[in-house]
Amino acid sequence: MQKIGVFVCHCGTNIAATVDVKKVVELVRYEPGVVYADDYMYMCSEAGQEKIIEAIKEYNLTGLVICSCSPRMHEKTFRACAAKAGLNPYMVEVANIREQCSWIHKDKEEATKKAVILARAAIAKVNLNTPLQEGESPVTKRALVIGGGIAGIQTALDIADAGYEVDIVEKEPSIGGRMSQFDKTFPTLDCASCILTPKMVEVNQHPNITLYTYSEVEKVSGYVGNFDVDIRKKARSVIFDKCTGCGECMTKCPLGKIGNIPSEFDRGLKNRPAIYMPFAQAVPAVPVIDRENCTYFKTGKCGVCSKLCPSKAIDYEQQDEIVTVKYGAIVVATGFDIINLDKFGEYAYNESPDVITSIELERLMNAAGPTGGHLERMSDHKQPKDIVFIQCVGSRCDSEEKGKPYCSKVCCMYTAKHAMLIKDHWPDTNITVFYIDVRTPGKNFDEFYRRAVEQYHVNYIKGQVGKVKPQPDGSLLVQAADLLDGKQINMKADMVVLAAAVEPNPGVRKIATMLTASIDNNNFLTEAHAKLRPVESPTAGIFLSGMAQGPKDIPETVSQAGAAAVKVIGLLAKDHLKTNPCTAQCDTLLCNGCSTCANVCPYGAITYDDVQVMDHGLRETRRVAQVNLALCQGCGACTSACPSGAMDLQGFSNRQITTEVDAICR
Amino acid sequence: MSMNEENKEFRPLIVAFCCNWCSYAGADLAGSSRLSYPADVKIIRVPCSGRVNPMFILRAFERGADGVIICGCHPGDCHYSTGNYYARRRMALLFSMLEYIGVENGRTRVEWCSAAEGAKFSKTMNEFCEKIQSLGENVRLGDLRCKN
Amino acid sequence: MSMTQLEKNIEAIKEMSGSDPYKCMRCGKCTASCPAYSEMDIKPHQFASYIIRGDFEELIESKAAWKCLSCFACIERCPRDVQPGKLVDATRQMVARSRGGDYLQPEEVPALLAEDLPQQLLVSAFRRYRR
Amino acid sequence: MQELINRLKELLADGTVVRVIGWKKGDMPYNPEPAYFEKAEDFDNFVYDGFCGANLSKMMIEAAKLEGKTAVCLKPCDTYSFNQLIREHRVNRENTYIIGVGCRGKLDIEKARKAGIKGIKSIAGVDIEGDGDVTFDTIYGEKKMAYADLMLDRCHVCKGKDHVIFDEVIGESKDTGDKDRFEEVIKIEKMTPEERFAFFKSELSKCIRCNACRNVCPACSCRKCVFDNTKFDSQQKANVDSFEEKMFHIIRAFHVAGRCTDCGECSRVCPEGIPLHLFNRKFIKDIDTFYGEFQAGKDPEAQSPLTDFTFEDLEPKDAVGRGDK
Amino acid sequence: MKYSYYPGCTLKNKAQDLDKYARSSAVALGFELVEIPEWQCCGGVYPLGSDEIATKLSSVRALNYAKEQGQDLITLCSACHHVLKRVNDDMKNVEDIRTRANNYCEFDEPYSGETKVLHFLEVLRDVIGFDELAKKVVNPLEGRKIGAYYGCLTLRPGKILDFDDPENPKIMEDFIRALGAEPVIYSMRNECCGGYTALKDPDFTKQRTAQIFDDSTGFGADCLITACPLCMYNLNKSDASSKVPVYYFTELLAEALGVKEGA
Repeated sequence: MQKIGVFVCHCGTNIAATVDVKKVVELVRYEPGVVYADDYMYMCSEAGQEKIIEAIKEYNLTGLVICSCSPRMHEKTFRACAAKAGLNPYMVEVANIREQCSWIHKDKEEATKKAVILARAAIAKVNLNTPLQEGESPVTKRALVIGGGIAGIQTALDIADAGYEVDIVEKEPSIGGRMSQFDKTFPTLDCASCILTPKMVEVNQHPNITLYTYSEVEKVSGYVGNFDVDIRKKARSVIFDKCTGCGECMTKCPLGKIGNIPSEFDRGLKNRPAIYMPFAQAVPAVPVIDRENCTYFKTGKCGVCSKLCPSKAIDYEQQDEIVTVKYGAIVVATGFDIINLDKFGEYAYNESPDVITSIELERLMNAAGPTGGHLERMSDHKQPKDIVFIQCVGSRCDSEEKGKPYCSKVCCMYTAKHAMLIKDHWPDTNITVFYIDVRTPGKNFDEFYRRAVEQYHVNYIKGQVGKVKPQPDGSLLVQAADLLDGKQINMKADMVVLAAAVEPNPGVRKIATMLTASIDNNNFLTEAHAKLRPVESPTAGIFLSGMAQGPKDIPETVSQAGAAAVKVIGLLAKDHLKTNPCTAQCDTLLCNGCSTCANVCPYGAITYDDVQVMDHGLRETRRVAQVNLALCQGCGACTSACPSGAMDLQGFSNRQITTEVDAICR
Repeated sequence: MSMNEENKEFRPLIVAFCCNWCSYAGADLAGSSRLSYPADVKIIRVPCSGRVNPMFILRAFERGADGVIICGCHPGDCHYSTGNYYARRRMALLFSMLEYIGVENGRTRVEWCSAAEGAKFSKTMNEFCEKIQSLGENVRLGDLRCKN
Repeated sequence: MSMTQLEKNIEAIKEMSGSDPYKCMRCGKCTASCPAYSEMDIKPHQFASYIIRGDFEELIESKAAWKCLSCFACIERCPRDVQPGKLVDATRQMVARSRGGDYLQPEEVPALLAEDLPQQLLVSAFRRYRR
Repeated sequence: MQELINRLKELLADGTVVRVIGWKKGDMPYNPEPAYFEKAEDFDNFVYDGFCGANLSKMMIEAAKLEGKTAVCLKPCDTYSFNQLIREHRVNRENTYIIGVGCRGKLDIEKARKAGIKGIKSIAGVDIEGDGDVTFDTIYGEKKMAYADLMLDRCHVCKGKDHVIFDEVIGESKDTGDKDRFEEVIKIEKMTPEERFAFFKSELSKCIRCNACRNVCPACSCRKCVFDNTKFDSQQKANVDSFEEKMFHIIRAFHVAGRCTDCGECSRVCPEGIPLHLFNRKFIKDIDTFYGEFQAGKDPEAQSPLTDFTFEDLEPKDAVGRGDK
Repeated sequence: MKYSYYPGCTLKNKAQDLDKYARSSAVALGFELVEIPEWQCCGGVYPLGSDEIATKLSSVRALNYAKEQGQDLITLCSACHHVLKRVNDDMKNVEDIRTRANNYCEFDEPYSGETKVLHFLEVLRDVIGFDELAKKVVNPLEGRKIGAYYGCLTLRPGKILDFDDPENPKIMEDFIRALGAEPVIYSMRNECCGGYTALKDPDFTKQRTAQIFDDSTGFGADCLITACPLCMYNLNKSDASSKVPVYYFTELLAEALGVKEGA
């Protein structure tokens, strides 16, 4: 049986004017468990708290009920007060007789009656309270960033600059990501590699950053502060420490000339050798051998690169290696790609080499690209005179079969950028943009778009393109609508550029599963709170950076990367994490192992294990729910989903809430 | 207290489950804005509307409550991301079932109320009390086995 | 949710056509795709907005419904699954059901017949033009 | 039936399974009961006919824990229950050998009694293979009834002739559905609240809390029922008793909502004849209407509607008063 | 292999070529077309309102007949193919239509889309296989440059007909290759010929067909093939300067298989 002290606060006249405080004290004094009841002018004041502490000591109180203002106001105060007197802070309940009673009722008798009922409910609850301990878990002071694009790079740099160690895992042979493929960036038109390459070098040289390129996350276990991650370092077939990056192997690889290996980096507009770096400024500047295409790996013959390498860095025998590293926090920055365009046969992307995607256009305009920055048609290498841009290809579609339901956000701006860059270089080009809506929210964005129209005379037409028809003379006939002028347009073009929808990197689903980070219908990672916790995953210790969370441009990505870094730093700065003691708890004897609770847990805090249980003298191995207390945030979704009542929530247990109901309805 | 009041006019007993993050705070705001509603409403604080087990609601009715209202964060605003979505389904099914067995519509209600909506909280409670007042005492839900 | 009379009418069209005009985002891909564009007085993308506005009279009186080839290009390409061709079909139905205003009268037929005309043409023209 | 027996014996003989769960003859021709069969001679008592309505899937929870594989005879509709148990990790599939047995509808002896057939000595025409009328040899002479007229109500809303999970199928099945599954529910929905209340009052007041419904229900498979643990007690058991007494069927129906496959066993076993399936079916109908069609147990991978949501779900206030519009 | 065969009204009349060459080719390829007894016209057009039942019943009866025979149902005419597949999809997936249609028809057992509907070309591709077909060719059509003209009804709506990629089909091109000729790919091949508007707006269909001929011959086609009697009619009526001969695909098939004469 608890020994409960009830303390009724006057709050000056805030409570006492409407609630007969003395009467409340009298009426609750004989409630079960109550051994002491008193009132005071200001319970939260120094003197009021002193009164509580004294009573705890004098009456050996095991529980407190404070009838006062909202617990949202002073619950912390009274818990600290209890702790001061050696009482577990979770043995305190607050009956809200100010905000929810004295302030809203006028009739004193009525308000007093209600105050008593609220006090009774709190007393009944405290009778069932148990002391709860805040748990502690240590924090490994190292972060993992998955993905080495601009989002991952920026996050890693910010964390590393704050003095913490960071590892970047990148599945490609070089970091740099999508941004390294771009030519210029909007809205300032600075050269993408001029601003990205220095950051890539900085990452490589930073004492706090370790790079795992050509590597993938294989397995993740643990929880916030204590993740164990297996990283697969794929065999490069080049010894990292010996390679000087001279590039001799790449120039001499026979497949570079005669092979037909499309360069991933150049989007298949150019071929690459079997031993390659994706691009000249790759970081690290160490090539890899593409074993699927390499003649040596296919036939056992060749070996040119090994023979020619001045530093004997080629190692055909190299094996994949798995390293296990501990981390306190993980940032997902897996980025995006554009969708496959097979479903948009009407735009003839697969039929005509002169219908290209925007990323291909980036490569075609890039001085380091397959054409050396000279814009030309892939069919006849002639410079296009009439170029048509089609917006929203696969964005804003209703059905999954067609495309994506969301707006890809970046296309309107980069199309304006492309149009202006082309007009800058080749002013006699005619450019037409078919759009549904031009969306330019962002600093200096609409001005940028208007410049394309007003200064560069880019022809913007509201209306979608129905079909692109390759013509016998090698041109493309674009059949489109002009909705504002009410016309169907049939115009000839030399080149058509498709603004294909972006989508999260397809690998993210697997990674999210490993991390138990939730993901939405479009494979974007979900944030813990759309407004208030936009860079955190609902799973504690997992943070989000860049396109993996949703469509965004480079400035937004960089600011989100910084925000994610701050959250990581805030976590790593702590030696220990206090865990919320109001967590779910599973009664293993009652658990059916049905997984219903795990299905509704937003934090992935519930796992299922086979454990030995003793049930009425019978030893049995059962599949039962286990709550990871470091992850559980105490929402109680599992408790309402549990059919057997095995899952319960400390601090808000089924019995506690039931007893409150009973006390109120008594 | 109850002895000498038995002949007085019917005053309903209403239990309100409020989630800690939005609606309980909304109720506090109603209080600090002095937006009154009848004392018939008694609030039970829960972490999330998703914590409200249908057992609690049935229990309240069985114990003599005349109305039960569940308040949570607006869909999309749940502090725990998704709790209110599960609550929404659970309550829709429960309410429909109660209607099915012949309980008067309106004894149960779900309202999404944010921490900023003190006025809405107060208005909701006033409406709900009025509704329950008009329905009168809860007889049917006291005993779903209907033996008495 | 209660509905206005207009919404109820639109609901009926939705039912009849299996197509939801509210989904239209006015991209014009249907109009861009339409081979009979030049023949139509109300353009394919306008069918959704006419219906949403409740301009049924104008739709019924338009020639457009009879000029649509039912080639399904708009249905195939519509990114919002509005499938304007189905709204066109619904319009033809409205005409036929509301006033028997068939576009083709049987007595016209003999004059239109060519010797090698396939049955398929006659049958489908009858279906399209008449109730 | 002989084919089934032969095959079961064969499975036992070749060691594929070490026991079989099927039905054995009861004391009357119309009440066979679930039983274990471990040896060839046990099969002398084996029966599988129109009266073998019992859903054996729940027995597999315990049986699959035993050493060696167990073969279980499941009718098409029973396989839904089994699938649902798999979804909830309640049975060990590896340790189960599912014989999908043919079914042309199961019979309800009460239907015969209501038709005035009494003093039954023996019954013919209930074999699983036949397709004629059922003939009763009674002390008052021979009586005949059409097979369909004798069928359990649940078979008139049959889920179909296909087994959704099995290792092998023996015998033909028939889709015996000829009624709308929700006909009864809709009928009740159309009553006034007063009529509905009166209806349930008259039905539920018959309950003697024998727990037969709970015991037979494959979804009610908790190790310990919430009514038997103290998780929701406030003070003492006495209080809970009254709560339990009063709310039992609603709470039970809610606990199995989204998991109930509508196998109809609850109503079949109720000694008081309470149409308990009307609660479950109401939930199923609501789930179908509110959240899209869902059949528990059809796909063990499918998310249950109560552990799922969409952003646009119906608001609770729109879930009621639907009949008023 | 036996198939239920739904010829449709036009093949019995103006498009007898389409039919007879298909029959003789089928024999040469070792499968049999069993014509459904007492079939009725499919209507040529899928019903305009999704709530119409009566106009779907002739298709439902044909589909159910094939089901009773345990055979797949073959069509040749693009309109029949279109209508039968769409009605079949309704019977499979639209409960309301299924129930109402079954109520009308009173079959022994309700029909719910069990029959598989195949276009003759699909049989060549998916059952025989174009590589096998190529082996059976005795008169390869070497040196011919053939444009496939698909039109609308064989391809769209792509999801329901599930015939080929509606925007970039290749079944007829593969067919042409199998016969030893060279396919000509041009973008008007899946654009409408004007269809039934030929009845009241013949000038319009002439515009359309002229574009089709211009485009296909621009890419070098010396003839076109089609599976649709209506396309055939419209193309034949064309007075385009670029006009080239148009054949039913079955005619070229029979020719390549060496069975054209006996047909």
